[in-house]
Amino acid sequence: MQTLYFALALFLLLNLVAGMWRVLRGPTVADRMLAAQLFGTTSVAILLLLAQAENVAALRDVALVFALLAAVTAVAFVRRAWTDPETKHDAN
Amino acid sequence: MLHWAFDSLLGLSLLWLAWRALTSPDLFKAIVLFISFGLLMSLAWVRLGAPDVALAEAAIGAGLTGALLLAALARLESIGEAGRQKGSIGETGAHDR
Amino acid sequence: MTLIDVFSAVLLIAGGVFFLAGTLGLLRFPDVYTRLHALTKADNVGLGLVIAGLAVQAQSWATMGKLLLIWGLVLLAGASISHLIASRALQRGIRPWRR
Amino acid sequence: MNRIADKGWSLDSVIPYFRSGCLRAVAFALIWWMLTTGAVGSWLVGVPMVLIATLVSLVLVPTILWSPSGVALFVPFFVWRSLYGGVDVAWRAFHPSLPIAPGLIEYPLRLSPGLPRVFMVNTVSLLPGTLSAELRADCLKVHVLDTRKNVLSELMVVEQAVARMFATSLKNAERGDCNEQI
Repeated sequence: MQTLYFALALFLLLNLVAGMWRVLRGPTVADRMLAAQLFGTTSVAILLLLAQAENVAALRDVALVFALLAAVTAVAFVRRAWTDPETKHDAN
Repeated sequence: MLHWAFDSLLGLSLLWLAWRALTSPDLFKAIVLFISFGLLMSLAWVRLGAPDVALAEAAIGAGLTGALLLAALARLESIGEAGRQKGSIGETGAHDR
Repeated sequence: MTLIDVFSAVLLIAGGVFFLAGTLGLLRFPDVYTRLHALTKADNVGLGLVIAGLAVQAQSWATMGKLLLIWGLVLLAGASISHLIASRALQRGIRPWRR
Repeated sequence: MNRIADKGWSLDSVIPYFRSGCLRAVAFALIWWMLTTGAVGSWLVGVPMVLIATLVSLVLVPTILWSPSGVALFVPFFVWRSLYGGVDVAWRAFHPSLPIAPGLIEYPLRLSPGLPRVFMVNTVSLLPGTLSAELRADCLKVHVLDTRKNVLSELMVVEQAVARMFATSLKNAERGDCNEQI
Protein backbone atom coordinates (compact mmCIF):
# COMPACT_ATOMS: atom_id res chain seq x y z
CA MET A 1 0.00 0.00 0.00
CA GLN A 2 2.87 2.34 0.91
CA THR A 3 4.24 2.10 -2.61
CA LEU A 4 0.87 2.90 -4.11
CA TYR A 5 0.48 6.00 -1.94
CA PHE A 6 3.87 7.29 -2.97
CA ALA A 7 3.44 6.42 -6.63
CA LEU A 8 0.12 8.24 -6.69
CA ALA A 9 1.61 11.25 -4.89
CA LEU A 10 4.39 11.36 -7.47
CA PHE A 11 1.84 11.08 -10.27
CA LEU A 12 -0.16 13.98 -8.83
CA LEU A 13 2.99 16.07 -8.50
CA LEU A 14 3.69 15.41 -12.18
CA ASN A 15 0.16 16.60 -12.97
CA LEU A 16 0.83 19.74 -11.01
CA VAL A 17 4.05 20.45 -12.86
CA ALA A 18 2.24 19.91 -16.17
CA GLY A 19 -0.37 22.44 -15.08
CA MET A 20 2.45 24.97 -14.67
CA TRP A 21 2.41 25.32 -18.45
CA ARG A 22 -0.97 27.04 -18.19
CA VAL A 23 0.41 29.54 -15.68
CA LEU A 24 3.21 30.46 -18.03
CA ARG A 25 1.10 30.45 -21.15
CA GLY A 26 -2.01 32.35 -20.02
CA PRO A 27 -3.50 33.78 -22.17
CA THR A 28 -5.79 35.70 -19.81
CA VAL A 29 -5.12 36.43 -16.15
CA ALA A 30 -8.03 34.19 -15.19
CA ASP A 31 -6.32 31.21 -16.80
CA ARG A 32 -3.24 31.68 -14.66
CA MET A 33 -5.37 31.97 -11.55
CA LEU A 34 -7.27 28.81 -12.50
CA ALA A 35 -4.04 26.87 -12.74
CA ALA A 36 -3.09 28.03 -9.24
CA GLN A 37 -6.48 26.74 -8.16
CA LEU A 38 -5.64 23.35 -9.63
CA PHE A 39 -2.42 23.33 -7.64
CA GLY A 40 -4.40 23.86 -4.44
CA THR A 41 -6.71 20.88 -5.03
CA THR A 42 -3.86 18.64 -6.18
CA SER A 43 -1.70 19.50 -3.19
CA VAL A 44 -4.57 18.67 -0.85
CA ALA A 45 -4.68 15.20 -2.39
CA ILE A 46 -0.87 14.84 -2.20
CA LEU A 47 -0.83 15.88 1.45
CA LEU A 48 -3.58 13.43 2.37
CA LEU A 49 -1.71 10.62 0.62
CA LEU A 50 1.52 11.51 2.43
CA ALA A 51 -0.35 11.69 5.73
CA GLN A 52 -1.58 8.14 5.21
CA ALA A 53 1.74 6.84 3.88
CA GLU A 54 3.91 8.22 6.66
CA ASN A 55 1.23 8.05 9.32
CA VAL A 56 1.56 11.71 10.31
CA ALA A 57 -1.85 13.02 11.33
CA ALA A 58 -0.65 16.64 11.36
CA LEU A 59 -0.47 16.62 7.56
CA ARG A 60 -4.26 16.45 7.42
CA ASP A 61 -4.33 19.80 9.20
CA VAL A 62 -2.00 21.21 6.57
CA ALA A 63 -4.37 19.88 3.90
CA LEU A 64 -7.27 21.62 5.65
CA VAL A 65 -5.38 24.92 5.58
CA PHE A 66 -4.64 24.43 1.87
CA ALA A 67 -8.33 23.88 1.18
CA LEU A 68 -9.22 27.11 2.98
CA LEU A 69 -6.46 29.26 1.51
CA ALA A 70 -7.11 28.39 -2.09
CA ALA A 71 -10.41 30.19 -1.62
CA VAL A 72 -8.78 33.22 0.02
CA THR A 73 -6.37 33.89 -2.83
CA ALA A 74 -9.02 33.31 -5.47
CA VAL A 75 -11.44 35.74 -3.81
CA ALA A 76 -8.66 38.30 -3.42
CA PHE A 77 -7.98 37.87 -7.12
CA VAL A 78 -11.58 38.35 -8.23
CA ARG A 79 -12.40 41.21 -5.89
CA ARG A 80 -9.15 43.16 -6.09
CA ALA A 81 -6.77 42.30 -8.85
CA TRP A 82 -9.21 41.84 -11.68
CA THR A 83 -11.33 44.97 -11.40
CA ASP A 84 -9.85 47.43 -13.83
CA PRO A 85 -12.71 48.56 -16.05
CA GLU A 86 -11.12 48.55 -19.50
CA THR A 87 -12.19 45.50 -21.43
CA LYS A 88 -10.62 46.14 -24.78
CA HIS A 89 -7.72 43.78 -24.30
CA ASP A 90 -9.90 40.78 -23.67
CA ALA A 91 -12.91 41.60 -25.75
CA ASN A 92 -11.62 40.50 -29.12
CA MET B 1 13.32 5.06 -5.19
CA LEU B 2 9.89 6.64 -5.32
CA HIS B 3 10.84 8.92 -2.43
CA TRP B 4 13.85 9.95 -4.40
CA ALA B 5 11.90 10.71 -7.54
CA PHE B 6 9.29 12.67 -5.60
CA ASP B 7 11.85 14.74 -3.73
CA SER B 8 14.00 15.55 -6.72
CA LEU B 9 10.99 16.52 -8.83
CA LEU B 10 9.82 18.74 -5.99
CA GLY B 11 13.23 20.35 -5.58
CA LEU B 12 13.75 20.93 -9.28
CA SER B 13 10.34 22.47 -9.82
CA LEU B 14 10.91 24.70 -6.77
CA LEU B 15 14.15 26.02 -8.22
CA TRP B 16 12.57 26.49 -11.62
CA LEU B 17 9.54 28.28 -10.15
CA ALA B 18 11.74 30.59 -8.09
CA TRP B 19 13.76 31.48 -11.16
CA ARG B 20 10.68 32.13 -13.31
CA ALA B 21 9.01 34.19 -10.58
CA LEU B 22 12.08 36.37 -10.21
CA THR B 23 12.67 36.93 -13.90
CA SER B 24 9.11 37.27 -15.19
CA PRO B 25 8.46 40.74 -16.63
CA ASP B 26 4.70 40.29 -16.20
CA LEU B 27 3.89 41.14 -12.58
CA PHE B 28 0.67 39.15 -12.40
CA LYS B 29 2.39 36.05 -13.73
CA ALA B 30 5.11 36.53 -11.16
CA ILE B 31 2.52 36.64 -8.37
CA VAL B 32 0.80 33.45 -9.51
CA LEU B 33 4.21 31.79 -9.78
CA PHE B 34 4.97 32.99 -6.27
CA ILE B 35 1.72 31.46 -4.98
CA SER B 36 2.53 28.14 -6.65
CA PHE B 37 6.03 28.38 -5.21
CA GLY B 38 4.53 28.78 -1.73
CA LEU B 39 2.34 25.72 -2.19
CA LEU B 40 5.26 23.56 -3.37
CA MET B 41 7.54 24.96 -0.65
CA SER B 42 4.96 23.85 1.87
CA LEU B 43 5.06 20.36 0.37
CA ALA B 44 8.84 20.46 0.66
CA TRP B 45 8.61 21.29 4.37
CA VAL B 46 6.29 18.33 4.75
CA ARG B 47 8.87 16.09 3.11
CA LEU B 48 11.52 17.50 5.43
CA GLY B 49 9.43 16.35 8.37
CA ALA B 50 8.25 19.78 9.56
CA PRO B 51 4.46 19.88 9.27
CA ASP B 52 4.23 22.93 11.54
CA VAL B 53 6.49 24.97 9.28
CA ALA B 54 4.48 23.67 6.33
CA LEU B 55 1.32 24.98 7.98
CA ALA B 56 2.86 28.42 8.46
CA GLU B 57 4.24 28.44 4.92
CA ALA B 58 0.87 27.55 3.42
CA ALA B 59 -1.02 30.10 5.50
CA ILE B 60 1.43 32.99 5.32
CA GLY B 61 3.56 32.27 2.27
CA ALA B 62 0.98 31.14 -0.25
CA GLY B 63 -2.30 32.44 1.16
CA LEU B 64 -1.81 35.74 2.93
CA THR B 65 1.17 37.08 0.99
CA GLY B 66 -0.43 36.02 -2.27
CA ALA B 67 -3.62 37.92 -1.46
CA LEU B 68 -1.63 40.97 -0.31
CA LEU B 69 0.48 40.96 -3.46
CA LEU B 70 -2.65 40.76 -5.62
CA ALA B 71 -4.16 43.72 -3.74
CA ALA B 72 -0.90 45.64 -4.11
CA LEU B 73 -0.84 44.97 -7.84
CA ALA B 74 -4.39 46.29 -8.16
CA ARG B 75 -3.34 49.44 -6.28
CA LEU B 76 -0.31 49.86 -8.53
CA GLU B 77 -2.48 49.56 -11.60
CA SER B 78 -5.03 52.10 -10.42
CA ILE B 79 -2.23 54.56 -9.60
CA GLY B 80 -0.79 53.93 -13.02
CA GLU B 81 -4.19 54.51 -14.68
CA ALA B 82 -4.74 57.77 -12.82
CA GLY B 83 -1.25 59.11 -13.41
CA ARG B 84 -1.06 58.77 -17.14
CA GLN B 85 -3.01 57.77 -20.19
CA LYS B 86 -0.82 55.04 -21.55
CA GLY B 87 2.29 53.87 -19.76
CA SER B 88 4.23 50.96 -18.51
CA ILE B 89 3.14 50.23 -14.93
CA GLY B 90 -0.44 49.27 -15.62
CA GLU B 91 0.33 46.87 -18.38
CA THR B 92 0.22 43.48 -16.80
CA GLY B 93 -1.76 40.31 -17.19
CA ALA B 94 -4.61 40.47 -19.64
CA HIS B 95 -2.41 42.10 -22.18
CA ASP B 96 -0.86 39.24 -24.02
CA ARG B 97 -4.01 37.80 -25.42
CA MET C 1 -3.57 -7.48 0.70
CA THR C 2 -7.00 -7.60 2.19
CA LEU C 3 -10.24 -6.89 0.39
CA ILE C 4 -10.35 -3.39 1.86
CA ASP C 5 -6.87 -2.70 0.52
CA VAL C 6 -7.92 -3.69 -2.98
CA PHE C 7 -11.07 -1.57 -2.77
CA SER C 8 -9.10 1.42 -1.54
CA ALA C 9 -6.44 0.96 -4.24
CA VAL C 10 -9.11 0.93 -6.95
CA LEU C 11 -10.64 4.14 -5.59
CA LEU C 12 -7.24 5.84 -5.35
CA ILE C 13 -6.25 4.94 -8.89
CA ALA C 14 -9.61 6.09 -10.23
CA GLY C 15 -9.04 9.38 -8.39
CA GLY C 16 -5.66 9.72 -10.08
CA VAL C 17 -7.28 9.24 -13.48
CA PHE C 18 -9.71 12.08 -12.77
CA PHE C 19 -6.86 14.35 -11.71
CA LEU C 20 -5.14 13.56 -15.00
CA ALA C 21 -8.37 14.44 -16.81
CA GLY C 22 -8.51 17.75 -14.95
CA THR C 23 -4.97 18.62 -15.96
CA LEU C 24 -5.57 17.56 -19.56
CA GLY C 25 -8.73 19.65 -19.64
CA LEU C 26 -6.86 22.63 -18.27
CA LEU C 27 -4.26 22.27 -21.00
CA ARG C 28 -6.50 21.32 -23.92
CA PHE C 29 -9.79 23.19 -23.52
CA PRO C 30 -10.07 26.38 -25.56
CA ASP C 31 -11.24 29.12 -23.16
CA VAL C 32 -11.65 30.14 -19.52
CA TYR C 33 -15.17 28.80 -19.14
CA THR C 34 -14.50 25.33 -20.49
CA ARG C 35 -11.35 25.11 -18.39
CA LEU C 36 -13.44 25.98 -15.36
CA HIS C 37 -15.69 23.04 -16.23
CA ALA C 38 -12.71 20.71 -16.30
CA LEU C 39 -11.27 22.03 -13.06
CA THR C 40 -14.35 22.11 -10.88
CA LYS C 41 -15.82 18.79 -11.91
CA ALA C 42 -12.90 16.52 -12.70
CA ASP C 43 -10.75 17.70 -9.80
CA ASN C 44 -13.49 17.56 -7.24
CA VAL C 45 -14.47 14.06 -8.29
CA GLY C 46 -10.78 13.07 -8.30
CA LEU C 47 -10.26 14.43 -4.81
CA GLY C 48 -13.51 12.81 -3.70
CA LEU C 49 -12.34 9.40 -4.92
CA VAL C 50 -8.89 9.78 -3.34
CA ILE C 51 -10.53 10.80 -0.07
CA ALA C 52 -12.96 7.88 -0.28
CA GLY C 53 -10.01 5.55 -0.88
CA LEU C 54 -8.20 6.92 2.16
CA ALA C 55 -11.33 7.05 4.31
CA VAL C 56 -11.96 3.30 4.06
CA GLN C 57 -8.45 2.86 5.48
CA ALA C 58 -8.85 5.45 8.24
CA GLN C 59 -8.05 4.30 11.77
CA SER C 60 -10.81 6.19 13.52
CA TRP C 61 -14.21 7.71 12.82
CA ALA C 62 -12.87 11.15 13.61
CA THR C 63 -10.17 10.86 10.95
CA MET C 64 -12.76 9.77 8.45
CA GLY C 65 -14.89 12.74 9.43
CA LYS C 66 -11.96 15.09 8.98
CA LEU C 67 -11.31 13.72 5.49
CA LEU C 68 -14.94 14.28 4.58
CA LEU C 69 -14.78 17.79 6.05
CA ILE C 70 -11.79 18.59 3.83
CA TRP C 71 -13.65 17.29 0.80
CA GLY C 72 -16.69 19.39 1.65
CA LEU C 73 -14.55 22.50 2.03
CA VAL C 74 -12.80 21.97 -1.29
CA LEU C 75 -16.15 21.32 -2.96
CA LEU C 76 -17.67 24.50 -1.57
CA ALA C 77 -14.61 26.58 -2.37
CA GLY C 78 -14.31 25.15 -5.89
CA ALA C 79 -17.95 25.74 -6.76
CA SER C 80 -18.12 29.30 -5.46
CA ILE C 81 -14.76 30.28 -6.93
CA SER C 82 -15.69 28.95 -10.36
CA HIS C 83 -18.91 30.98 -10.23
CA LEU C 84 -16.99 34.11 -9.18
CA ILE C 85 -14.41 33.75 -11.93
CA ALA C 86 -17.01 32.97 -14.60
CA SER C 87 -19.23 35.92 -13.68
CA ARG C 88 -16.29 38.30 -13.56
CA ALA C 89 -15.05 37.00 -16.91
CA LEU C 90 -18.48 37.67 -18.41
CA GLN C 91 -18.48 41.17 -16.91
CA ARG C 92 -15.06 41.79 -18.38
CA GLY C 93 -16.46 40.84 -21.76
CA ILE C 94 -14.52 37.65 -22.40
CA ARG C 95 -16.62 35.87 -25.01
CA PRO C 96 -17.22 32.14 -24.67
CA TRP C 97 -15.48 30.12 -27.32
CA ARG C 98 -17.71 28.64 -30.00
CA ARG C 99 -16.97 25.88 -32.42
CA MET D 1 -29.12 37.05 21.25
CA ASN D 2 -29.76 40.76 20.64
CA ARG D 3 -32.33 40.06 17.99
CA ILE D 4 -34.42 38.09 20.44
CA ALA D 5 -34.23 40.83 23.04
CA ASP D 6 -35.44 43.40 20.52
CA LYS D 7 -38.55 41.49 19.71
CA GLY D 8 -39.45 40.83 23.34
CA TRP D 9 -39.30 37.55 25.14
CA SER D 10 -42.53 35.83 24.16
CA LEU D 11 -42.20 32.07 24.28
CA ASP D 12 -43.39 31.58 20.71
CA SER D 13 -40.64 33.74 19.26
CA VAL D 14 -37.90 32.05 21.28
CA ILE D 15 -38.70 28.43 20.51
CA PRO D 16 -37.54 28.36 16.86
CA TYR D 17 -34.29 30.08 17.89
CA PHE D 18 -33.83 27.54 20.63
CA ARG D 19 -34.40 24.64 18.28
CA SER D 20 -32.05 25.79 15.54
CA GLY D 21 -29.55 26.87 18.20
CA CYS D 22 -29.45 23.36 19.64
CA LEU D 23 -29.12 21.81 16.20
CA ARG D 24 -26.28 24.14 15.26
CA ALA D 25 -24.49 23.57 18.55
CA VAL D 26 -24.56 19.85 17.82
CA ALA D 27 -23.27 20.45 14.30
CA PHE D 28 -20.44 22.71 15.48
CA ALA D 29 -19.51 20.23 18.21
CA LEU D 30 -19.32 17.53 15.53
CA ILE D 31 -17.04 19.71 13.40
CA TRP D 32 -14.82 20.42 16.42
CA TRP D 33 -14.63 16.72 17.14
CA MET D 34 -13.54 16.04 13.55
CA LEU D 35 -10.99 18.86 13.56
CA THR D 36 -9.31 17.66 16.74
CA THR D 37 -9.77 13.98 15.80
CA GLY D 38 -11.38 13.26 19.14
CA ALA D 39 -8.70 14.63 21.47
CA VAL D 40 -10.32 14.75 24.92
CA GLY D 41 -8.27 17.63 26.34
CA SER D 42 -9.26 19.95 23.49
CA TRP D 43 -12.84 20.28 24.74
CA LEU D 44 -11.65 22.79 27.33
CA VAL D 45 -11.29 25.20 24.42
CA GLY D 46 -13.87 23.46 22.30
CA VAL D 47 -16.96 23.97 24.43
CA PRO D 48 -16.65 27.78 24.64
CA MET D 49 -15.82 27.91 20.93
CA VAL D 50 -18.89 25.87 20.01
CA LEU D 51 -21.09 28.16 22.11
CA ILE D 52 -19.62 31.32 20.59
CA ALA D 53 -19.98 29.93 17.07
CA THR D 54 -23.60 29.04 17.75
CA LEU D 55 -24.41 32.52 19.06
CA VAL D 56 -22.65 34.24 16.16
CA SER D 57 -24.40 32.06 13.61
CA LEU D 58 -27.77 32.76 15.23
CA VAL D 59 -27.16 36.51 15.02
CA LEU D 60 -25.91 36.36 11.41
CA VAL D 61 -28.37 33.80 9.97
CA PRO D 62 -31.37 33.59 12.32
CA THR D 63 -33.22 30.56 10.97
CA ILE D 64 -32.95 28.29 7.99
CA LEU D 65 -35.91 26.21 6.96
CA TRP D 66 -34.91 22.78 5.79
CA SER D 67 -36.48 19.37 5.64
CA PRO D 68 -34.53 16.26 6.69
CA SER D 69 -36.22 14.09 4.07
CA GLY D 70 -35.30 16.62 1.37
CA VAL D 71 -31.66 16.48 2.44
CA ALA D 72 -31.74 12.69 2.57
CA LEU D 73 -33.02 12.64 -1.01
CA PHE D 74 -30.65 15.34 -2.20
CA VAL D 75 -27.34 13.86 -1.01
CA PRO D 76 -27.39 10.64 -3.11
CA PHE D 77 -28.77 12.58 -6.08
CA PHE D 78 -25.94 15.10 -5.79
CA VAL D 79 -23.20 12.51 -5.32
CA TRP D 80 -24.39 10.49 -8.29
CA ARG D 81 -24.84 13.47 -10.59
CA SER D 82 -21.50 15.04 -9.69
CA LEU D 83 -19.75 11.71 -10.27
CA TYR D 84 -21.44 11.57 -13.65
CA GLY D 85 -20.34 15.16 -14.25
CA GLY D 86 -16.74 14.21 -13.57
CA VAL D 87 -16.91 11.21 -15.89
CA ASP D 88 -18.52 13.34 -18.58
CA VAL D 89 -15.91 16.08 -18.49
CA ALA D 90 -13.06 13.55 -18.17
CA TRP D 91 -14.30 11.72 -21.25
CA ARG D 92 -14.37 14.97 -23.20
CA ALA D 93 -10.87 15.89 -22.04
CA PHE D 94 -9.43 12.49 -22.98
CA HIS D 95 -11.16 12.24 -26.35
CA PRO D 96 -8.72 13.07 -29.17
CA SER D 97 -11.20 15.25 -31.08
CA LEU D 98 -12.37 17.23 -28.03
CA PRO D 99 -16.15 16.76 -28.42
CA ILE D 100 -17.44 20.00 -26.93
CA ALA D 101 -19.89 22.58 -28.22
CA PRO D 102 -19.99 25.24 -25.50
CA GLY D 103 -22.46 28.07 -25.25
CA LEU D 104 -24.41 30.27 -22.85
CA ILE D 105 -28.03 29.68 -21.95
CA GLU D 106 -30.33 31.61 -19.64
CA TYR D 107 -32.44 29.92 -17.06
CA PRO D 108 -35.36 31.67 -15.31
CA LEU D 109 -35.01 30.87 -11.62
CA ARG D 110 -38.09 29.93 -9.65
CA LEU D 111 -36.40 29.54 -6.28
CA SER D 112 -36.81 32.21 -3.63
CA PRO D 113 -33.84 34.56 -3.24
CA GLY D 114 -31.30 34.05 -0.50
CA LEU D 115 -29.77 30.82 0.66
CA PRO D 116 -31.71 28.40 -1.61
CA ARG D 117 -30.65 30.38 -4.64
CA VAL D 118 -27.01 30.56 -3.61
CA PHE D 119 -27.08 26.84 -2.95
CA MET D 120 -28.57 26.20 -6.38
CA VAL D 121 -25.91 28.33 -8.07
CA ASN D 122 -23.12 26.39 -6.36
CA THR D 123 -24.72 23.04 -7.10
CA VAL D 124 -25.17 23.79 -10.79
CA SER D 125 -21.41 24.29 -11.17
CA LEU D 126 -20.74 20.75 -9.99
CA LEU D 127 -23.32 18.96 -12.11
CA PRO D 128 -22.61 17.50 -15.55
CA GLY D 129 -21.93 19.98 -18.30
CA THR D 130 -23.16 23.12 -16.55
CA LEU D 131 -21.37 26.05 -14.94
CA SER D 132 -23.31 28.90 -13.39
CA ALA D 133 -21.83 32.04 -14.85
CA GLU D 134 -23.95 34.97 -13.73
CA LEU D 135 -26.84 35.49 -11.35
CA ARG D 136 -28.91 38.57 -12.09
CA ALA D 137 -32.43 39.32 -10.82
CA ASP D 138 -34.41 36.16 -11.59
CA CYS D 139 -32.14 34.91 -14.27
CA LEU D 140 -29.22 32.53 -14.09
CA LYS D 141 -26.77 32.52 -16.96
CA VAL D 142 -25.38 29.02 -17.34
CA HIS D 143 -22.37 28.11 -19.40
CA VAL D 144 -22.99 24.74 -21.02
CA LEU D 145 -20.24 22.43 -22.21
CA ASP D 146 -22.39 20.74 -24.81
CA THR D 147 -25.35 22.69 -26.16
CA ARG D 148 -26.65 19.65 -28.03
CA LYS D 149 -27.85 18.17 -24.76
CA ASN D 150 -31.09 19.13 -23.07
CA VAL D 151 -29.82 21.03 -20.06
CA LEU D 152 -33.01 22.87 -19.15
CA SER D 153 -34.87 19.80 -17.94
CA GLU D 154 -31.85 18.80 -15.87
CA LEU D 155 -31.74 22.24 -14.29
CA MET D 156 -35.43 21.96 -13.46
CA VAL D 157 -34.83 18.66 -11.67
CA VAL D 158 -32.01 20.23 -9.67
CA GLU D 159 -34.16 23.20 -8.77
CA GLN D 160 -36.94 20.89 -7.61
CA ALA D 161 -34.51 18.95 -5.41
CA VAL D 162 -33.08 22.13 -3.86
CA ALA D 163 -36.59 23.48 -3.22
CA ARG D 164 -37.56 20.25 -1.48
CA MET D 165 -34.43 20.44 0.64
CA PHE D 166 -35.14 23.97 1.87
CA ALA D 167 -38.86 23.21 2.23
CA THR D 168 -39.91 26.03 -0.08
CA SER D 169 -42.16 26.01 -3.10
CA LEU D 170 -41.26 27.19 -6.57
CA LYS D 171 -42.99 30.27 -7.84
CA ASN D 172 -44.11 30.52 -11.42
CA ALA D 173 -41.37 31.39 -13.82
CA GLU D 174 -41.51 34.85 -15.33
CA ARG D 175 -39.59 34.77 -18.53
CA GLY D 176 -39.61 38.57 -18.76
CA ASP D 177 -36.21 38.98 -17.22
CA CYS D 178 -34.47 36.37 -19.30
CA ASN D 179 -34.15 36.15 -23.04
CA GLU D 180 -33.36 39.82 -23.44
CA GLN D 181 -29.86 39.36 -24.77
CA ILE D 182 -27.70 36.32 -25.03
